[in-house]
Amino acid sequence: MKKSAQAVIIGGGIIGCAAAYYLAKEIDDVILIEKKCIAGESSGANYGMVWQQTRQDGYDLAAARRSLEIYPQLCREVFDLDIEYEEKGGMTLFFTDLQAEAAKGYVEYKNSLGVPVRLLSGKETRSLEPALSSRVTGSLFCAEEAQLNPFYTTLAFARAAQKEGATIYQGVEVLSINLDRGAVCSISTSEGKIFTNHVINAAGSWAGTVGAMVGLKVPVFPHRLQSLVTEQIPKLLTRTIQGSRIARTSEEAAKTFQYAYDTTGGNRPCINQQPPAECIIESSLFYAKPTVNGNIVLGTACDFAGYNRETSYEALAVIAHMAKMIIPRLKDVNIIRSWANFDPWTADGIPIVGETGVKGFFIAAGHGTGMSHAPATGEALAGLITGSAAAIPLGEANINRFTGYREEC
Amino acid sequence: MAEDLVIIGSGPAGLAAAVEAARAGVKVTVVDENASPGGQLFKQIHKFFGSEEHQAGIRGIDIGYRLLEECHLAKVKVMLNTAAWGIFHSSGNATTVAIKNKNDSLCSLDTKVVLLATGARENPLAFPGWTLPGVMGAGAAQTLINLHRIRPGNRVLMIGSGNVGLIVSYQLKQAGADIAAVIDIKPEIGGWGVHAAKLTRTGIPILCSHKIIEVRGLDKVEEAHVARVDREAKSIPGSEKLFKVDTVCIAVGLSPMAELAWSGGCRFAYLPELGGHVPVHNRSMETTRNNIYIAGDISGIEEASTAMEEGKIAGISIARSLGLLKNECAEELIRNKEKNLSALRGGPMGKTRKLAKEKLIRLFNIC
Amino acid sequence: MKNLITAGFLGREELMRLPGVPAIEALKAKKSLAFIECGEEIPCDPCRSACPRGAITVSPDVTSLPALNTDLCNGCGTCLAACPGMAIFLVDIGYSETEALVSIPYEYLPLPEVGDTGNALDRSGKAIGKAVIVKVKCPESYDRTAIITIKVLKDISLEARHIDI
Amino acid sequence: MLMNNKPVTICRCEEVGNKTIEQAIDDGARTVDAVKRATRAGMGLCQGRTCQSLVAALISCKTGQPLANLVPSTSRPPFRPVRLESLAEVGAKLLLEKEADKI
Repeated sequence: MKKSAQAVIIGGGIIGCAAAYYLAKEIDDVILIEKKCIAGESSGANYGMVWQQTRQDGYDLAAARRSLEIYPQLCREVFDLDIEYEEKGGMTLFFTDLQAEAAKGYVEYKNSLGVPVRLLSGKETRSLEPALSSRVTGSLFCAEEAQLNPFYTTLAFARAAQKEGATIYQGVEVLSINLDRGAVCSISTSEGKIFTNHVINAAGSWAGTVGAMVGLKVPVFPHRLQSLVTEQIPKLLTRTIQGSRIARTSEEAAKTFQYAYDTTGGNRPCINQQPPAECIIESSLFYAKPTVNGNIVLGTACDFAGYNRETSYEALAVIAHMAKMIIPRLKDVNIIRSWANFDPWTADGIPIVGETGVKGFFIAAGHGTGMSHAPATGEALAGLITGSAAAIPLGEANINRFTGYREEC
Repeated sequence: MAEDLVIIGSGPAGLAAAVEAARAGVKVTVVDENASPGGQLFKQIHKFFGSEEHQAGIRGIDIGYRLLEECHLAKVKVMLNTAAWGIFHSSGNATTVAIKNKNDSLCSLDTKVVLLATGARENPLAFPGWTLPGVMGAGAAQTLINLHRIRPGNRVLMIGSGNVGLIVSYQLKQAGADIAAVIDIKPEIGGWGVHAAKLTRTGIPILCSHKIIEVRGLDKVEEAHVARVDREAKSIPGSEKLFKVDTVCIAVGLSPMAELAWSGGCRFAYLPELGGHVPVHNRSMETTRNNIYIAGDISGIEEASTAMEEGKIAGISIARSLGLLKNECAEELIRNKEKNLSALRGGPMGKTRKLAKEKLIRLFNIC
Repeated sequence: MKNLITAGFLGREELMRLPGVPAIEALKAKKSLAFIECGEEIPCDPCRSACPRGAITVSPDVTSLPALNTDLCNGCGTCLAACPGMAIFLVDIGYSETEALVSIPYEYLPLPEVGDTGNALDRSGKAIGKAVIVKVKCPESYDRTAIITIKVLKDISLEARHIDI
Repeated sequence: MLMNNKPVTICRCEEVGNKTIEQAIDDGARTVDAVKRATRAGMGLCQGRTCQSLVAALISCKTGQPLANLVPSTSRPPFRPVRLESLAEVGAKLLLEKEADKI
């Protein structure tokens, strides 16, 4: 193992690999350390959506839009692997007129931010996706959205980083990050010590553990998402779809899009803000992703269960129930596997990206939307470290927005 | 309403456990995905080895009938055509066993204790042509002839000279097939001499230090190419032999069928003598996960006779854990079964397995 | 047991070392004797309890090789059907001036009939001479293992262990 | 476990050959799970029940890792394919029970 590096990235998910690529383009001796394998956690087990319609105004939306610009270019010029990037547009379904009504205001608001999302009727929705049931009363559709293969994309970034000279160690665990007068000076790993002045915490749902190594509280929590996958079937869906929560009352319908509005209302989230103890069934949000190979990935039931990776009987059954209601033709299809992954969760739904109070310690974590953000985040982080101009402002993604993050842990 | 004990698999281990537990008063449900109970026992048309207490000299199929009779008398509930497709930790100490029946409708059983007696699966062997129709596991061929009464082919090459390879070759011959040869890449026969001798005296060659090179055929097996190997298992040029066969059986060992134990969070140890990754367990056959027990091939590849003894130990231990058997009483019963196991694992041939099993139990105590 | 574990059958020397195989002298003295061709220490002892005269011992362990007491053995053949390994034969070396009888456990269907002829095969499966079926026994107590008796020339009676009809 | 240099199918469900898997190992895959993610070997209907030991043997052969370290990829239900509609019926029932709880 190398003894020193200009920068060490912790975490071989999409954010870490993208950061490694952009950093390695600018500086020599970039090392990426991954405890398991590339895309071994959430980056290998998500829906691969590069969407803007659901992103919050500010850094969140800016990063998604920048990524939508960069991906096609990466595919053309950089990646040596087909990441199955397809700009087919993204679709959020609703199931009641009340939801459609609530969505009108949402569309106006998003259009004002430059997001070309539009409202489709049930009929228009089914003309794009004929497999959807008549329960679908309409949808939000944004043509400028894409889907990709999350595993291949992460791998493509990793390979691109290696081509630019980065070194990747898989199966290596970081044991401690060592400071000298308040600044990062080295890290100790299961394979030896590396001297470096820059460490980037890209450990996703484990960002808190890595943050604690320098005495910081990094409020990223594992949000367990459960999914099912079907056997391979002839083409049924064209694009990845998302279903809004099924609302039965106007009150519920109004809440349906609440998650996508700015939820913090200008208040600074607090470091001690723990994730809500959600019930799986009430927070399930429907996703269906047609993969290039013909399997359909179905999800998702969400809850906070620590790092428990097991899937639950109840969750799998409820996902299947949603799937059957929304895509009736799936009923005779076989389910061959389930899994759970840990989506990194923050209290305001925005990732944490940027410098910290510890000199040389950077964070790029908490992305529940890593695929939508990775290129922009990697690029911005590299800019921050090398001092070049930023393509998007990072300000509001900084950990400083969490009060008390520097308290002793 | 929660069950006391759900046993997954109605082979020799599962049924033996069911009988012991039910006799002690445990409410037992056995689920099995097959249409008939007994697991591999009903394919074992040969007489079993061992001693009188191990039912030696009796054909496996008849031991199967005896076990079923005992289950019936002990009022064990056996659900057939029922596949357990998952075990989930439910609230409290209970475990949910998710099952599906033949019509593919699903339900679940909540239970205090689960016994995994899922047995083993055959190891694959990849060579050019192994995906051609006519290449199959020896166990699959045995199922065809002894359960379904269908001979898979007329002329067979057997790969692997362990007891499975030898016994299935013999049974294929009984079913009227010609056995072109039994080959093994190792320099020595893997199975027992008596099984080998039954074949050789009828003119079936057992070729040690030979390996399969390729199987060819247009749309099914037509010929198998075999070569002699040197000490590094590399084929020796010029030693190739061609067998005109329509069936190639693979008998290169078994592995514990342990997905349910993996998903249940049990700790494993790697012991090649027992077939690879095996759930660690104690002498009561309990895994590192509370209330998940194992018995039979899932706890290490052995014989049906040892599987039954292990099953009995598991059944007794479970009855004790549920408070239905006094400790002293259970201990005495278990010691008796352990004595039987020890006899079955005796001699130079059984020693490897005996040591591996002891290691597994030691590892449990470290976990 | 090199030959047994590499070629799948007992070599002549391996055979003669076994405690269940009678010496030639004993064979000549008795009309008919069991040949227990069991050469590996496996956990198995049904032959012991099958013998009504207590001629077979498996001790001290169930894995010990079976030993034959030639004084007690009267060549009844009960042990042949009881042996799960089908490894016991019966040899009657004094059947006639030139011929001997060999009894073999046999589980192939259809069973041969008295008078059928074929090649006698040795332990390696090689044809070594003519054989005639003189007896076929399959009582219920044998549990579907038939005992067939073949007549062969005396000089191959220690080798002939199968008949190819 | 591989017999000669001819290409051989390893994962029958997804039709993944040894060359593809060897390439993935050369590219850094060190676990059965990593090979699965990189090549789809083990992602088919049988969920690797047949090919995983072959993949483990290939990794061991190429990297010298002991087989003891090469555990199967994560085991997740369903261990037998289940029809979506059957599972959906369970879901509908559970949701109804939930509703009943609220009242």
